[in-house]
Amino acid sequence: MIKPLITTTVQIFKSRFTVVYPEEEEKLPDNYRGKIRLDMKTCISCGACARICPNQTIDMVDTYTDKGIKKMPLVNFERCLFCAMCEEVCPTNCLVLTKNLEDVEVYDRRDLIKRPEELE
Amino acid sequence: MPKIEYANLDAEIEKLHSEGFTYLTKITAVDYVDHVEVLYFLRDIEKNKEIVVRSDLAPNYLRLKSIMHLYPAADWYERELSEMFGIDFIGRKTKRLLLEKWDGKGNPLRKSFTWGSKYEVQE
Amino acid sequence: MSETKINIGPIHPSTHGVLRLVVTVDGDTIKEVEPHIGFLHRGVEKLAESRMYMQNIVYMEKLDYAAPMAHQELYVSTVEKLLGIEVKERAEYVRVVLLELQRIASHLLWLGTMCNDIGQMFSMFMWTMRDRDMILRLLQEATGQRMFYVNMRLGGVNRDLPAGFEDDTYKVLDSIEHSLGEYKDFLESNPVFMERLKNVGVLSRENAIRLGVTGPVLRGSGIDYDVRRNSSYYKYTKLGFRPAVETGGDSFARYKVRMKEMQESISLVRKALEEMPKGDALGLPIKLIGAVPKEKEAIVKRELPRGEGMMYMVADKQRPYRLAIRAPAFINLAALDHISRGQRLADLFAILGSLDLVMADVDK
Amino acid sequence: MLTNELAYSKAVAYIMSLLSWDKLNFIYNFVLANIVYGVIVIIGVMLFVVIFGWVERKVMAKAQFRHGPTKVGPYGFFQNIADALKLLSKENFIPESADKYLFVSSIVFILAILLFSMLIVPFSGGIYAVDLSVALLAIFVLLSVLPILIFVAGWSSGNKFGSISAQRSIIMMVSYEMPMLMVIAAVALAAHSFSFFSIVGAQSNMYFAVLMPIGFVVFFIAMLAELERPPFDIREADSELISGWLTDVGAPFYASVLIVDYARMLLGSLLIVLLFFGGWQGPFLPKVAWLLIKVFIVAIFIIVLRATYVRMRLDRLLRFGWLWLLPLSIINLIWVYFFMVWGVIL
Repeated sequence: MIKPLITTTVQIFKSRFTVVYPEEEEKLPDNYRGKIRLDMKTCISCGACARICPNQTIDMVDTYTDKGIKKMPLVNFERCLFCAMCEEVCPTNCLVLTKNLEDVEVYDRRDLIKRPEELE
Repeated sequence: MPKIEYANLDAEIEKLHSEGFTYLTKITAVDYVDHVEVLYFLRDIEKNKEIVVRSDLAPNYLRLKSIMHLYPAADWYERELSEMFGIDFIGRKTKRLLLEKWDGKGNPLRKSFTWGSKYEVQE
Repeated sequence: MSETKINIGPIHPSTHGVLRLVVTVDGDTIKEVEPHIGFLHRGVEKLAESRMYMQNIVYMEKLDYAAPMAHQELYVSTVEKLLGIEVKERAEYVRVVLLELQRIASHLLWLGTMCNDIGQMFSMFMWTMRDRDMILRLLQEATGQRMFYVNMRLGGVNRDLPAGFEDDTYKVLDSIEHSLGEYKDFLESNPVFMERLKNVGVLSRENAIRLGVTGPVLRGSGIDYDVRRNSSYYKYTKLGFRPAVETGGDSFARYKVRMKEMQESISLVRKALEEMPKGDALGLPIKLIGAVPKEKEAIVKRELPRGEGMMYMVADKQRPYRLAIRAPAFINLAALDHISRGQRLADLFAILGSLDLVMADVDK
Repeated sequence: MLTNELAYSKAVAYIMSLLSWDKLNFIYNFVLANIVYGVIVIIGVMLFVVIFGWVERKVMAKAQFRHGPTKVGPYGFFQNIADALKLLSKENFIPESADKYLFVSSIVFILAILLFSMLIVPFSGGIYAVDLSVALLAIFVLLSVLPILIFVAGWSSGNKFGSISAQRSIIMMVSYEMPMLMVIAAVALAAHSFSFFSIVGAQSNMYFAVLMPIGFVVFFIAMLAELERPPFDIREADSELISGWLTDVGAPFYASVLIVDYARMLLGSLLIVLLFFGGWQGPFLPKVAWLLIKVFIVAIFIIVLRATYVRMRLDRLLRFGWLWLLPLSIINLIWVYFFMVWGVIL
C-alpha cells in the first residue's frame, strides 16, 4: 500500500525531462530530415524528384534564373512527408533535407507552398 | 496448395477444421477481372502448420457460404470482404456495414472502381 | 431492469484514436458492445495498387503510428521475397535492434495509456512517455526522423548505425530496465490497480483460438504462439528468444505478457548489438525504375508489437497488383464484444486498454 | 391628508418602541462583524484556491518530470486566475434538454453552501465568525447536502453521462458517510463537546491522530471520498463518463465548480487538521501560521495520493466502505470509550 507512494515521492525529486520549447532548443541529430534545400545552380530540372514523390507534392514550375527560364521543383510542404526519397533519387543531389524547422512552421497555409527560390 | 473447386469449398474447410486447423488468420480476395480468387488462411496453432485454401468465383456470381459457425473470427473478415468486393455471404445475421463513414455504393477494391481525377497541386 | 444504449462516441478521452462504441448497458453491467469503425479508413490497400514498390513504404508506416518501424519492415520484406533479394548479414542484426527498440517504445505507450484509462491522473503516462522519448531520440539518431523513419531499403537499411549508437543504447536500456522494475512493483503492490485488472475481461483458451486473436492477447490466454520463434526470421532463435506466455487469460495476464516482452526485447537488443558482425548493411537505393519481380505472389508473417501481421502481395511488373494486409488490432477489436459481456461499464476501458488497440491498424 | 401623516407617525413611533438602543446596537454589530468577516473569508478562500491550484499543478508536474504552468506570472503563479478569467468570459449555455431552473440553482447552491460552511470553521483562536456549540454537526450537515445537490445537478443536466454520474454520487454517499459520522462521534466523545474550540483544546497534550490511529485513517479515507479526490473520483470519472455531471456545464459554471473543488479541498484538509492534528496549537509560531502549515502538509499529501493511485471501481468502494471502514470506525468508538473510562486524556 505504501510502496507506490514512496515511488512517487522519489520521482518528485528527480530532475525535469521536458524542454520549454521556444526558449530552450532541442538538440537535433545532423541527419535530421527537415525543410528541403534546393541548389538552383546544379539542378538540371530532370523531374526525377517530382515523379518519385509518393504524395505528388513536388511540381516542376518554370522559374527565372540567370540562364533563362528553367523548370524547377516547387514543394508543397502541406503534403510533404519528409521521407527524403527525392533526395535519394536526385542524380545531381542538389536537393537535400536540412535541420531547419523554423521555415516550415507558418501561420498561413499558403506559405507552405514554397517556390524554388524560397528553397535556397 | 492446389485450387479447390467452388462446389466443394465448404466441405474442404469443414474437413480442415475437424483436422485441427481451428485458427483462422485471414480471408482475402483478389480481383483478376475475369475471375475473383478467394483465399482462406487457416492455421493449426498447436502443431504450427499453415494452409491456404483458394478457389475461384465467377465475377457475376459472387456468393459464398459464411463460415461463422466454425470460425467466429470470420465475422469481421466476411463483412469487410462483402463491402470491399461485393461478395455476399449466405447464412449471416448482422447486415450492418463494417466501415461506418462510407455510403456503401460501389466496391473499392474491385479493379473496376477508379479514383476521381488525378489530385492536382494547387498553384 | 431498463436497458440503455450508451454511445461512447468517436471523440472520447479513452478510446485510442477514433473508435465509436455503442454499449447496451443494463444498470452497470454491459449487455453488448458494438464497435463502429471506419473513421480512419484511408484505403491503404487500394492506394498501394497505384504506387511503385518502394513508394509504398511511406503509407505502410502510417498503418500503425505507435510502431511504424514494424509495419515498414513487414512491407519491405514482402517486396524482398517477391524480388528474390537476400537481406545482408549485418542488416539483419541492425533490423533486429531497430525492431525491438520500436517494440519497447510501443509497449511503453500501451502501459501509459492503459494506466490513464483506469483512472491514474497521467503520472504513469508521463513516466512511460519519458522512457519512450529516450528510445525515440535513439531512433532519431539512427534514422533521421522521430516517428516515420522510411529507412528500410531492399536488402538492408538506408544508413548504417551511427558511431556512438552502441553506448547510447546501452545507457538508455539500463535506465529503462531500472524504471521497468520500478513500474512493476509500483503497479503490482498497488491494490487498487490489481483490483481493476484481476479477472477482468477473461478470455479462455478455446475462445482465444476461435475468435482468432493474436499477439499478447493470444499469449495472455495461455497459447504459446509467437511468429518470431515459430517462423524464426532474422535469427531470433539464435539470439535466444523465448516468448512470454501467461495462462490467466484476464487483463492482468495480458499486462504481465507485455511487461515480460519488454524485458525480453531489452535482452534481445543487447545480444544483437554484441554479436553484430562488421560489413555493410546498406540496401539498394530507391530508383525510378525498380527491379522486376521474379515470383508471382508472396506471403510474409511478422510479429508486430500488437500481434501477428501478415501481408499477401500479388506482383505486377512495377506496382503491386493486390496487397492484402492482416492487421492484428482489427481482429483483437472484433473479440472485444465477446470479452466484455457481463463486465461492468467501468471495466470496459480496462479491457480496451489491455487489448492495446490502435485505430489506424483497425481501419487500414 | 391629515390622517396619512398621523398614521405614518404612529407607525414610526411604534417601531421605535420595539427597537431599544442596545438591541439595535447588537443587530448592527452582528451584521457588520459577520458580513465583514464573511467577505474576508470569501477573499481568503479565493486566495487559497489560487495558491492551492498553482501548488497542485506544480507538484503534479514535478512528479511527472514536466514544468507545469510557466508562462503567466512568475513561475506561472497567475495561471489559475488567467484560466478563471478565460472561463468566466465564455458564453454560458444551458443544454435545452436540461431542466433549466434545477440545473442552474443546484450549482449556485453548491457554491453558496460551501462558502457558508467556511464561516463555521474557525481559522485560529482569535479569528472565527461564530462559536457554535454544535459546530462539528453543522459542518457535516452541510457537507452531506453536497452530494444530493450534485445528484440534482447531474440528473437535471439531461445528459446520459450526467444521470449515470448522479446515480453514482448517491451510491457513493451511502458507503462513506456512515464511517465518517462514527469517527466524529468518537472525536466528540474524546473532547466532550462538538465545538471546535474544545476539540482543539482537548488535543493540547495528545493529538487525536495519536490517540485514535484507526479513527484517523478511516476519517482520512472517508474524507477523500467526500472530496472526490482520486482514488475515489468516481463521480467525475474522466475516462468513463467524460466528466460525469459536469459534461454539459457551461464555462462560467465550470469555473465556479473548480472553485468549489478546491474550496472543498481546503475545507477537508482544515477539518482533518482541526480534528486530528490539534488545529492551531504550536510552540512559538503564531496560531494562524501553525494552522496553515499543517493544512499545506495535508494538502500536499493528498496531491501525492492523486498522482499515484488508480480510480477505485464503484462496487469496490461499496464493499470497501461496508466491510472495512464501518467495522473499523466502530472499533475506534469502543477504543475511545475505554480511554474515556480510564480517564487517561483529561
